[in-house]
Amino acid sequence: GCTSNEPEQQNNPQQQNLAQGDNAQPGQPVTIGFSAPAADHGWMAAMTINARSAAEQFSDVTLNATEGTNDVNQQIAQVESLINAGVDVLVILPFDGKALTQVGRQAMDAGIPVVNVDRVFDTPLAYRAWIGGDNYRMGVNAGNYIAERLQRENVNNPVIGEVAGIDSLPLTQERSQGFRDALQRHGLSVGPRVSAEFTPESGERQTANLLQGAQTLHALWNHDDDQGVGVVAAIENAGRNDFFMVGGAGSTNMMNLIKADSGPVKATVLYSPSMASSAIAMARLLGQNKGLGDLAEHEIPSEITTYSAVVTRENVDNYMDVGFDS
Amino acid sequence: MTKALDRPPVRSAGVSALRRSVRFDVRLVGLAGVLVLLCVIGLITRPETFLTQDNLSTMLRLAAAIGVVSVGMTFVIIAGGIDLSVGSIVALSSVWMTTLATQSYGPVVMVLCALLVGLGCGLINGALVSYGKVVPFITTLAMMASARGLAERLSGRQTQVVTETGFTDFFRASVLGIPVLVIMLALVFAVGWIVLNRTTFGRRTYAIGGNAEAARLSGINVKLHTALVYGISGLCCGIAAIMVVARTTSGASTNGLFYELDAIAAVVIGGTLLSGGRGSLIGTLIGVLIFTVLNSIFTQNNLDTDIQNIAKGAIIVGAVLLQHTTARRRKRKPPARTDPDPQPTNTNGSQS
Amino acid sequence: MTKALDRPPVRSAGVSALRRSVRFDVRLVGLAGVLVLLCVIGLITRPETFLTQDNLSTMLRLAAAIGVVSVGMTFVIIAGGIDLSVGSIVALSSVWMTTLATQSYGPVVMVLCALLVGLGCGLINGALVSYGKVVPFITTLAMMASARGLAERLSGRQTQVVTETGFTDFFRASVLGIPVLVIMLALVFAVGWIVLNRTTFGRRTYAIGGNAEAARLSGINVKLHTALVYGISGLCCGIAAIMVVARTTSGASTNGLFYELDAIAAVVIGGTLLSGGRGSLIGTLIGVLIFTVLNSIFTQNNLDTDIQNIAKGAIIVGAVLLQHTTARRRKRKPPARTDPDPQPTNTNGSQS
Amino acid sequence: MRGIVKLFPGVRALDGVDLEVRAGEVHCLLGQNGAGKSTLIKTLAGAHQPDAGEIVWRGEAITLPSPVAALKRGIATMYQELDLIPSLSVAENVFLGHERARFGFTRPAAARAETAALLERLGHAEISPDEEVGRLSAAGQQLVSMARALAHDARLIVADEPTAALASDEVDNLFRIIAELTASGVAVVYISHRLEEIRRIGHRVTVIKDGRTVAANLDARESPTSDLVDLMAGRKVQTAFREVGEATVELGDVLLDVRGLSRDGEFRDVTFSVRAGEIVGLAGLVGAGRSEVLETIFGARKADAGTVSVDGRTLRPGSVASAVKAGVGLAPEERKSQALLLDMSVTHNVTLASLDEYSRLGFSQRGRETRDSASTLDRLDLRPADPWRLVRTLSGGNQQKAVVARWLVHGCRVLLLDEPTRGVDVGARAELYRLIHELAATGVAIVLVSSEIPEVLGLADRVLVLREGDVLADRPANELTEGDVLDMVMEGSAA
Ligand SMILES: Nc1ncnc2c1ncn2[C@@H]1O[C@H](COP(=O)(O)OP(=O)(O)OP(=O)(O)O)[C@@H](O)[C@H]1O
Ligand SMILES: Nc1ncnc2c1ncn2[C@@H]1O[C@H](COP(=O)(O)OP(=O)(O)OP(=O)(O)O)[C@@H](O)[C@H]1O
Ligand SMILES: [Mg+2]
Ligand SMILES: [Mg+2]
Repeated sequence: GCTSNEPEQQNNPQQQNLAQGDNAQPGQPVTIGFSAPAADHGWMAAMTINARSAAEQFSDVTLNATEGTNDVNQQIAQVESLINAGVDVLVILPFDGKALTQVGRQAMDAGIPVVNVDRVFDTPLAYRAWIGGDNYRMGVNAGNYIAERLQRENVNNPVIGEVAGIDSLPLTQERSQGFRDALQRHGLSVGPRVSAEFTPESGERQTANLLQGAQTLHALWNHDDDQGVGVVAAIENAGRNDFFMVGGAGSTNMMNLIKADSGPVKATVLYSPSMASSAIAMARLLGQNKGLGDLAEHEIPSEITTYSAVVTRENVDNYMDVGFDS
Repeated sequence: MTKALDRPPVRSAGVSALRRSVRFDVRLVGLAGVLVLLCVIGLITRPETFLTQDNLSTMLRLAAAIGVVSVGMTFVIIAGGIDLSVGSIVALSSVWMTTLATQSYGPVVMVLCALLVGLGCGLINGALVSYGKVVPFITTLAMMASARGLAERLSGRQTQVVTETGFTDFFRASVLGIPVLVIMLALVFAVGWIVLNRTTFGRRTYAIGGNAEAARLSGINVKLHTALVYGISGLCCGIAAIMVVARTTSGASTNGLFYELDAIAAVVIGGTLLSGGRGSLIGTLIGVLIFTVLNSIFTQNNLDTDIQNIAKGAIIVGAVLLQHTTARRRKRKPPARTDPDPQPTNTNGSQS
Repeated sequence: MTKALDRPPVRSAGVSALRRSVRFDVRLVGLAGVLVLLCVIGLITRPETFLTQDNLSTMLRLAAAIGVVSVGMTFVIIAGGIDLSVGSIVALSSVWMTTLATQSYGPVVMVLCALLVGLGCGLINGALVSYGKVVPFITTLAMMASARGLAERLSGRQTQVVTETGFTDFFRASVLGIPVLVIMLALVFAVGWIVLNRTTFGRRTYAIGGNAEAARLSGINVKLHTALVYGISGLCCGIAAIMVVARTTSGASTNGLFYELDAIAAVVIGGTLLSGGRGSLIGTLIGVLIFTVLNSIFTQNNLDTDIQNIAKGAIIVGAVLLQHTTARRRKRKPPARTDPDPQPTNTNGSQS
Repeated sequence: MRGIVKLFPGVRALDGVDLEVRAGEVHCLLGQNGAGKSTLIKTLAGAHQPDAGEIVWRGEAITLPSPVAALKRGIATMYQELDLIPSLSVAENVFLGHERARFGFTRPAAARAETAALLERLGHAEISPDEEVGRLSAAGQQLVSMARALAHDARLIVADEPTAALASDEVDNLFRIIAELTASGVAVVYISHRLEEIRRIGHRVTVIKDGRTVAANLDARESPTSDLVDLMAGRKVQTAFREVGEATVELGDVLLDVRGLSRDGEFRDVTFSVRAGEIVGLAGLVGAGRSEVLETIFGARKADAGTVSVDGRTLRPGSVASAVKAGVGLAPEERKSQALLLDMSVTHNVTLASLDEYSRLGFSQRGRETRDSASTLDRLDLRPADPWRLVRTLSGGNQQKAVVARWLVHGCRVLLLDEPTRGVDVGARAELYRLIHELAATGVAIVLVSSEIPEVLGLADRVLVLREGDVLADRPANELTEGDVLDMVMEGSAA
């Protein structure tokens, strides 16, 4: 009797456009090793789920996915054991790109192509292809959107808050940096800032405290839509409606709120876990020595950066398909 | 007592009862002093916002879940055990009560579901500890992994939003300006205090933690009692899950992360010995509040996380040292404690 | 004294010596049995890869850091304490040894830096516990926060890559096919074993954990000794930091997350009592290996994280129950121990 | 030692005590429970720091800041509470703090050999130096403690109630060693509540009361017992057992019936019954299994064979709950590990077994509880007379009183008392005897274990003699003499 909320929808939100043309035909069998950090929050869970469902779509792909871990030491061991197990291609989302560089190189040296997802290795020698989001641009786009909206509303000396993710991760710092830089370009700066832990509970807790400290607030950027559930709840709990909020990553949940336009959430900046599906597709092609169909290139490109589009009420319908269940 | 009567009257009851309360007070007074100090710091650094009713109620609401968990933890620790699984049980309860299936039965069933899941997990812990004779650390560590895993499985690692507005409306409301969550916290504390200090159940809990063998030879059913104490802790986790769900309007397998550490820290800083047999719920309450206020001061003053961490460590140690000094100044420390005593576990050891 | 021979022996000598060694073996044999069982499961489910030299060396290298930390933890727990700060100290040491400034002095200074930072943090813990009389849980919890904060501050939350190839080359090498890290692990274990079992320092560590007051009355400097024990734990963290840096070729403030739980779990499952005074390093080693093998089996069999968690909990409890059954079958439990004993803390209680 | 003062929170434990010990003498320290004897010798051992007063050692005033300092000067102490490490071996305990070691590495073989030699000297070569101390009986542990004191080659050995856990033959043994020591010029400070022991080995006596010396350097052999007792108590005390010829209580029906009770390796085929109002004593040497019999009757250990029934109803073996429900109570032997909650108040300790009687609907009735326990404690003369004092801060004898008080307060029908008078002073002992008789008079069946044979003979109506787990005799007490019993337990030949 106990199932999760939307069982059908959760599994394969973005499988429609993975492989087209010739590439869709089954080729030689490929075993793909997959290693990622612990799926301890919605976005990271979506990455793993997407990778698995992408692999299931291909009859020629066997996915060898390891337990997610936030201990780099352990992740290294996992990748090593994947190498030992003799996989054809590796897809690695490192907990810490720099720390896993060595093992990435080790795989490459052993002749196993590595698809590096999101958090980037220290040297191109450690990966054959990289696909990831643009954390800095995410901050920039959020900053620009907020600044422009405030300008439109003619707010003077606005107070802009920030609910960051886990502070010790480089991605959080890049996002914050982009946000700061963008605001600065408009002559604005970041006011109250807290960091949560990508979980709804920490989002609620930290935002509740932030709102207490900031009696006036005009805009709030929340890095991550997982914790966003808590951030929105905290705003409701405090009964505040004096500011608007921008999310990050692009969960279905936030998109629905944007569409409804009844609460504080006015936009979210994409950082879609669809990149995991793409990574599997690329890994399969690498294993079969194919290129990307639509490109003139014979090979898979070495780097692909996804775009952090700003989703607003106007364009939300176009993006519902890449929304993930946080 | 030097030149008392030939046989001093047995009950200088008045005096000794006073003494007793004084001895207790001193510990707690030191601790309360630390809390007041922190509040003063908060007031100085953020005079406009810190002591507003709004902020107080926010802080208390944030303290509610961890406070309730700490009540259960106090029982377990006084009984000489430890419960590492509280955070995971909160997660599991919160997820279970927010599945579509559960929500479809309405708010009452949701609440019952959370309580039963919590109680059930607690009783499993208890049964393994007392009847299976697995040490508490290992038992609850295992439950910590399993309950979290089950929560992830149930939720598919998705955040489950509460659509049942009856539930959220009730628990997010206020009565006479006091949030329902804060009232619940107060109730749990009051009931906990009465059980611990005014009932035979509470006395037996202390006895088991103080000396399980003595308790057994006094005819106490130590196994059953121990199992029940873990059940209480689980039940508290169920209540905390309701609070978390009410606050975040969602259930998620990530709820309750690090609750075990926070709760144990609050209990220990509140003066309860990890070796069992001694402790007070009031201390635990003050401990919870200290951590909440600290957090609030940090965020309101916009401190970097790293500085927060460094300061947190220093403040915790400082608080405890301060407590010690207060206690020593009053010369109320029984001499058994003046010796090295690297850990309280050993004070049990011996003395003349 | 004429009838000396007639008198019933206070304790029968020959038998008891035998018994004692048997009793020790049984615990460890049970534990080793669990390890072997896990290996067999690994072999059955993954016959081609599990017992390859490659996989073994991967597992051992992975076990190295946590193994070394567990050695220090074993000392602390036997002495009746607890150290929650190990993970943070590993992080701090790893960051400090990989700052540009430190790296510019070359590999030897890097190694020394890690060791000194670890030792220093450990001694601060020790001083606070023994001279400051702050309970170990609180002291090391505070150090846990502070050291992690300091590591974040030092590194600016950036992962610091090791450019000093002399360092990485040395520690990533193998000698006779055995990775240097594994050799280090073996060395630390061997030294730890000798210190614990063959030196006065080790025996005094047991004594302090067994009954601190009695140890003090026997003329042992309990305070100094306790401080040193925490120093040892810190030093082990320094060594572990070197290993982590060698593995990851980088230092980061996120290193060593959850090491405290993993290490305590390994120590406790290895049969060391959290109440102190009893325990063995061999048990700890087996404990570490059990967790490593378990992880490896999970990974190689491609299990979902949530199922892994659920299974992990069940296996931990199962392992302990299995141990109990083995021990019980041999009927070696002394009568004093047949009681419920909801927590080992109390068995220590005292005597006559 | 002159004018020693030691303050504890709320108590002036020592209030100007003087003690003078000469080389080669056995100096006895007498005093009621809580008089400050243990505190005094702990000051002498460097374990406590005096708040005033001076210690003069061989003509020079010294301070003893730590136990090491005292040990270095040749003062070795056997504490009242056996301060051993249960998890370490005998040899390790004996040499703890002054290990046989080279460059910090232990030399277990040397320690083992020396320990074996010491134990042999103590007449107990059968104790293995490798045995874990926690697994020894209380008497065995006392011997280890003794070996430890000897290992120090001390000039002054302080022994705080070393015989409380020993039976008569062990006591002889100990006295032989003490005589050897004093002959070689070692001084011994000896504390005991058994006055007849002081007569046997003591040279001089110092009596302290309420932290003060009330009489110093009396002659141990000449001073009349009654004077000593009066000095200790500050009043007249009657130390008699029930007067012979005094009408014994009317015995009721059989209340406790033990049939063929056996436990592997501990005792075999124990059969006896106790009638309401009857007191049955169990006599035997240390290790005879008396404690085990009591614990098995109580269900704390599971019997391998045999039954226990109370009032005709058979108890479930190995179930304390079933015994308690049937109205059985056990005052266990080892007060610290089996009976006391050190960090709880005296009152709470006393009522621990009677929580249900002192509660309504699960809520404790604290007033009644306090009143009843206070009056029992008053009768036993527990000092200091503060019912809220933590048990940890009580003197050894007073802690023992709290253990016994627990079962006096608890209204049970069958009372099993294991060494109830261990370490209890003469005055309180008399009071305890009277209470036991009173209980019996109200129809309670009592089983009593004591290592003091006169006590068993004096108190009990009937005596069972155990030796190595076998019941040798079951006779009315007035048909036995101390000599008979001793012969039986030593020889095993029923006289
Ligand atoms: N650690 C302590 N804290 C507080 N009071 C103490 C402590 N130790 C002893 N006392 C008190 O000091 C007094 C003397 O105790 P002490 O143990 O010296 O008595 P004693 O003469 O050895 O008695 P006994 O014959 O029962 O062993 C008692 O009133 C006791 O309660
Ligand atoms: N924990 C234990 N482990 C192993 N053997 C034990 C243990 N406790 C007691 N024994 C043994 O059981 C036997 C009886 O023990 P015990 O000394 O308690 O008997 P007793 O007749 O009650 O003597 P006492 O006069 O000391 O009360 C002894 O041989 C003793 O060594
Ligand atoms: Mg004494
Ligand atoms: Mg006995």
